[in-house]
Amino acid sequence: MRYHYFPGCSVLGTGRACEESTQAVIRELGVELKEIDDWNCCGATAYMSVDEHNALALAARNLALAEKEGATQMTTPCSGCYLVLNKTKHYIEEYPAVGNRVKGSLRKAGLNYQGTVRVRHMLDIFVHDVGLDEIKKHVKFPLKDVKVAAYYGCQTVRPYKDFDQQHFPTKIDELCEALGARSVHFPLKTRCCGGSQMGTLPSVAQRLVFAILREAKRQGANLIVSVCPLCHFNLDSYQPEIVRRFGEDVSIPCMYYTQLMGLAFGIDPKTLGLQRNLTWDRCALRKQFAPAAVGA
Amino acid sequence: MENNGKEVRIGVYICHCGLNIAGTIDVKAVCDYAQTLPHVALARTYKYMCSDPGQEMIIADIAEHGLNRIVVAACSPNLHEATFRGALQRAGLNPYYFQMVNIREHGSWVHEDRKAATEKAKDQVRAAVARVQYHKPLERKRFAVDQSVLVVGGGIAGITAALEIANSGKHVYLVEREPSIGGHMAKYDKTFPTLDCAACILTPKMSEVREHPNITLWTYSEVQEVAGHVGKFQVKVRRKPRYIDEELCVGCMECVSACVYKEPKFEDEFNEGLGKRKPIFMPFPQAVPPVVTIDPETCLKFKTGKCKSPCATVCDRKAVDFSQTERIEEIEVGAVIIATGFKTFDATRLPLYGYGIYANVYTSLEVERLVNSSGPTGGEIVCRNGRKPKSIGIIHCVGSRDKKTNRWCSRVCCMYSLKLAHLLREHTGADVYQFYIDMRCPGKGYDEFYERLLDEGIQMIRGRAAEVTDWTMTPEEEGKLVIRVEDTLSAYVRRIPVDMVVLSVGLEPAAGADEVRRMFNISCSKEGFFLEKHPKLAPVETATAGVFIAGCCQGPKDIPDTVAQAGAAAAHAIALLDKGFVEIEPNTAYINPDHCSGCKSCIPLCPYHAISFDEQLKKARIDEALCAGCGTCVAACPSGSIIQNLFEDDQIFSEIDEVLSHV
Amino acid sequence: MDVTTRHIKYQADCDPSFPAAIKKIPGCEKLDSCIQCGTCSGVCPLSIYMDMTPRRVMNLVRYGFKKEVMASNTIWLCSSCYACTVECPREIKVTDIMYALKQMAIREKAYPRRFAMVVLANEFYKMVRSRGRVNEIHLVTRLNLLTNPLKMLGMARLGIELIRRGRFSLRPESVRDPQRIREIMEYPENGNGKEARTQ
Amino acid sequence: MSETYEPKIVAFFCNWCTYAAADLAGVSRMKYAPNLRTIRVMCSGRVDPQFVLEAFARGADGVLIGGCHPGDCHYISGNYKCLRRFKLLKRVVEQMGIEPDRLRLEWISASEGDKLRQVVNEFVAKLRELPPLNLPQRFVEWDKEVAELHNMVAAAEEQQKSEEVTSHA
Repeated sequence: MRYHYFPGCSVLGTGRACEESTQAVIRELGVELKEIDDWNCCGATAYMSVDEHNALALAARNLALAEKEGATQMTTPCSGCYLVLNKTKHYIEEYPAVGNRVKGSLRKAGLNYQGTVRVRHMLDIFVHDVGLDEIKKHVKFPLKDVKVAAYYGCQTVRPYKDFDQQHFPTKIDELCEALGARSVHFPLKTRCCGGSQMGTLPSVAQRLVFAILREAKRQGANLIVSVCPLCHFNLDSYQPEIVRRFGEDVSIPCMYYTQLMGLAFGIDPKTLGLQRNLTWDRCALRKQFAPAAVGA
Repeated sequence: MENNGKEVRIGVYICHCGLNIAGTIDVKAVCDYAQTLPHVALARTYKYMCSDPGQEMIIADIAEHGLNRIVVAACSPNLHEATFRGALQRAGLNPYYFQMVNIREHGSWVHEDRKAATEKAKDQVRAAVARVQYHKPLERKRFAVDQSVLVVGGGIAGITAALEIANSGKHVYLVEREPSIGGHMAKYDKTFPTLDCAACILTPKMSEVREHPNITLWTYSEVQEVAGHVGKFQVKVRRKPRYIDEELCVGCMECVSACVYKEPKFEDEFNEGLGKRKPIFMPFPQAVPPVVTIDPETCLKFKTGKCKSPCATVCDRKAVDFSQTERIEEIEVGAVIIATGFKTFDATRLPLYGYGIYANVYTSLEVERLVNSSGPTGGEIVCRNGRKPKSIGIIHCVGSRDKKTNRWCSRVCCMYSLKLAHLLREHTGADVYQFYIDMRCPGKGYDEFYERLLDEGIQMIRGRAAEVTDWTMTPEEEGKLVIRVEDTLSAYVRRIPVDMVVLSVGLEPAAGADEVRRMFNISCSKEGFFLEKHPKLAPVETATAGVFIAGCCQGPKDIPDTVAQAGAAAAHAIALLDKGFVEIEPNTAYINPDHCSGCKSCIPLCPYHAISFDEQLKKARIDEALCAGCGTCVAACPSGSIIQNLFEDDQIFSEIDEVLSHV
Repeated sequence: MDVTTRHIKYQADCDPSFPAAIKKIPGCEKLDSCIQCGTCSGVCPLSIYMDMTPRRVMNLVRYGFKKEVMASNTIWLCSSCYACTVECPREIKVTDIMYALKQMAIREKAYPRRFAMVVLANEFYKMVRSRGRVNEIHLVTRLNLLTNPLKMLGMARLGIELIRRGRFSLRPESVRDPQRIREIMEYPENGNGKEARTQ
Repeated sequence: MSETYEPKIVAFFCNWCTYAAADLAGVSRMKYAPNLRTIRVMCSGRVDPQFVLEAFARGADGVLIGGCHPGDCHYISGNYKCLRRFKLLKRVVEQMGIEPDRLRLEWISASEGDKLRQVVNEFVAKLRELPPLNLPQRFVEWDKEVAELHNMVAAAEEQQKSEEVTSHA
């Protein structure tokens, strides 16, 4: 299995652990990722607010680059990038006028967009292409005591339902169960974490995160597993501030699903970038998977 | 052009229709032009051609001028073709020596340019003059009508229709899929807006069906095959084995008590799975016929063969018969009424409302059983968690008015939701909230009922509920289901905690509707409800003569409308039977055996199975009685050997050539 | 309390060119089929902070109340979670309409000054234009400098944590030849982009 | 192309849906271009490909077929059969050098008077963008060319024959 890989800007900075854990797990599963040469920012949500055409054209540049490299399937770990790239592809196909403009501006930069590359979410690749049975085979340390609140965020399943249900998606839950963990009923699975509003309207975004953390705990989870670097950042990084602000201890460890997979596969926490998570320090799994404990 | 050796003499009549036509079209110019066309013996204009003097003029001209073809340029043939054909007939001319030109609906009313509209009318008249020369004398065919009717479906629609017809002295076969008749209505507690008890008004009708000498009732049966045509349908009905001799069983229920399963164990279909039944059961106490049924899927005798069958032993009438097998009944009927009803929307398709995820989310049909005193809880409103609800939210439009599920309005949900609100409040005293998009209460006494509910303190929140979840924000929400909604009239987003959620599920075509549709050769609209012949003027007829529809199989409707429609369908069937014969338009197709190569390409094309293959002659043959006259086979015949009366190739080619021969 | 403010709307207050312009944008065509059921507001996690619910915005756009829509904070609170788009029973792409409104507001400079969301969008735009990639830290720093420099102090603790954990990349990422990105953005047929660039 | 070019359209409407829609357009007094010459058939399934070819051959600039929406056919499935033929026919006319835009199939139900109006007006506008098809005139020209060729061949043969005669003599 070989895919062209679009990392996205986040994984170069705050979301570094997302990339590290993804790469580690992918290697373990024998999947090959080929990074798209000279990729550019997908535009995220901010760009679309300024100029739709340019946002689409910029995102499409990545699709065209991938096609130039002969890609038929490209994948990205970031839900935001996945949505923007996918939406771009849909728009070019659904609105010929948009498509012509986008193709025109790409031609100007010497690129030719054909529409042959498929955009896939990394999670989709894990659960559908690799498959849960294969994943189970790699599990060395079943995560018996882990009760997971699977957090999908918005853009993983919205607006496109390419690989999971939209209201109560189940793929992360199934994946966690394959790792030996238990997934709890979690009604806020796909509720927005505030996204980039954390930077612009922190008071509002923190309230959204507060609700998510609180409900995860209330439903009996001891770990939130998320997909997207931005969701992870919002859920993981602001907990002390949120606890202070709302006067309720809603702190709960958060990690990427790829980190959880890595732990179950017996990959060293450091390789998975777990030390980069702010909530890792107080996570019960930390002791269990300390190098000494695992090595023994 | 010859006409039985006589010269063709065409009379052309251009109608002014007051100013409706003459206001835009230069009628005189068209008339003068018609006069110049070949074989036109006479052309006239008249103020109102369809009036008696107009028709009399044609009749007089036929006699006086020896006309043998008539062209009338006036309104749509859908309006007055029959009128003028009648005039020809009265004048002693074959009525099919006639062609009508539509210069009003397709001319003066849709064009503003007088010159262009006049030129168009000339083209049309020229084409008709050319076409009518190819017309042939035709006759309408007559068939005798069998004096019995098949009613498919034993809900309130089928019951009503069956009784109406039976009371008129005709024989009725009533076929019902379930073990008992009664349909959805038998499950309801009360009916809106009068709140009379559904069972009290329905069960007498059901008994009447059972006792009626003119009704043959076949429950637990399905129509398997239909052949024939209006007046003479041959129908095969499959009667599933219920392992009980219906003639012998008196419904004493001794066998049910004797069953090796001491407690009911299996999901009870009639109670929407809220109750349990045994493998041997009667769906509900007032079931008609009042006999039990054995379900082989759950009965030990069938599953393991090891049961001692106390049910059989205990029955002193020896009605239990494990050896029963499926039987096929073959009948002939003159007309068919389809009343196959509906099914409710599957609420699991909208996971945002939590049906199947949260125990205390119910569908409206489940709640009907819950409030019913003969229901699984004896009419006590207890949630699945064993608690009596103190607050209840009723969500409207679940699977209705939603492009992602069902686009249409299901029409009855607003009213039944109000009814359930009333009943639930009456039974529990709970706070009841209605979440609606638009309150649709058009009907006799309906809006008054809405007002009554307002007075009862039911809270009406205008907004489509966005989600039902168990996540909480406040202590009051703990342990409850929370409905998040925008109260659009107050413009606030609200969170309303309730103990019980009722989903007012919409109506959909019944399971198997498509099969029924194909079997009876009727059409359906794109949502799958059966299509009436005309939405206004022929609401119970279908495109297939002799097949009528009634009730929710045609579209969502409430009980009064269903009963009215069933009555109308019965009247149509009775009229058809009383007339004793059917006449059909002669636009059927036939095969010219001299040209037919026997390629069989026409045979699969016919949706009516009217074409068969004569193995001896190696030619196709069309059964005129089955042919509906669409002409699809004609267009497909590679050797051009199929001819459609009234739409012959020569006739259409002459039209094409003439509308284009304008210079 | 000033009771002389008139709350009636005269037909002259409506701007019919406003809905017409919005409906031309791909994804916004179905606006007219809105039945005002409020599903969008009900599912929106941010509607509770908006001065007008999304449903109301849809109606105000439809009937041309441009001033009112442009003055509301609704469009800037939308975080593009697409819940409204997915749930709308009329398949209206509400999120895309929000985007169209944002673009229009930015183009016409009809938004609250120093409104963080707009600044973020514009700074994002500039950064992509010059480098082709985004460095979050640079972006957030510029955002805070331009809107609320004092907030930087409150962020310091988180910043230090991120540096400690190696998540604070100061290296300005870039594509190999940013000129290529600009070429795409300066495609001649692209009208609205130019205006935005001159901000 | 002259400014007054009025495309000629032959329309085949099924009796139950599209013909009724045209009646409705009339009753509703909707105005549309007068270029249409409608021929009523019971079902769009009756539209023989030959009808369409004949219409073009006789000088139609466009042919419009109107039937019931899929699933709504009065005769259950005639419109599907029409659709199948239509797809084939599109390719055939294209092969013959007729722009495929000149042939159009529309599902117009009895309640869609306004759709009929729109379709007709759009179709007329579309055909105005194209030059007149005028196949009869082209046939005449082709015939002329063929006749000339024929004459040339005949003359050549004649000459050859006379040469042979003279040589024998």
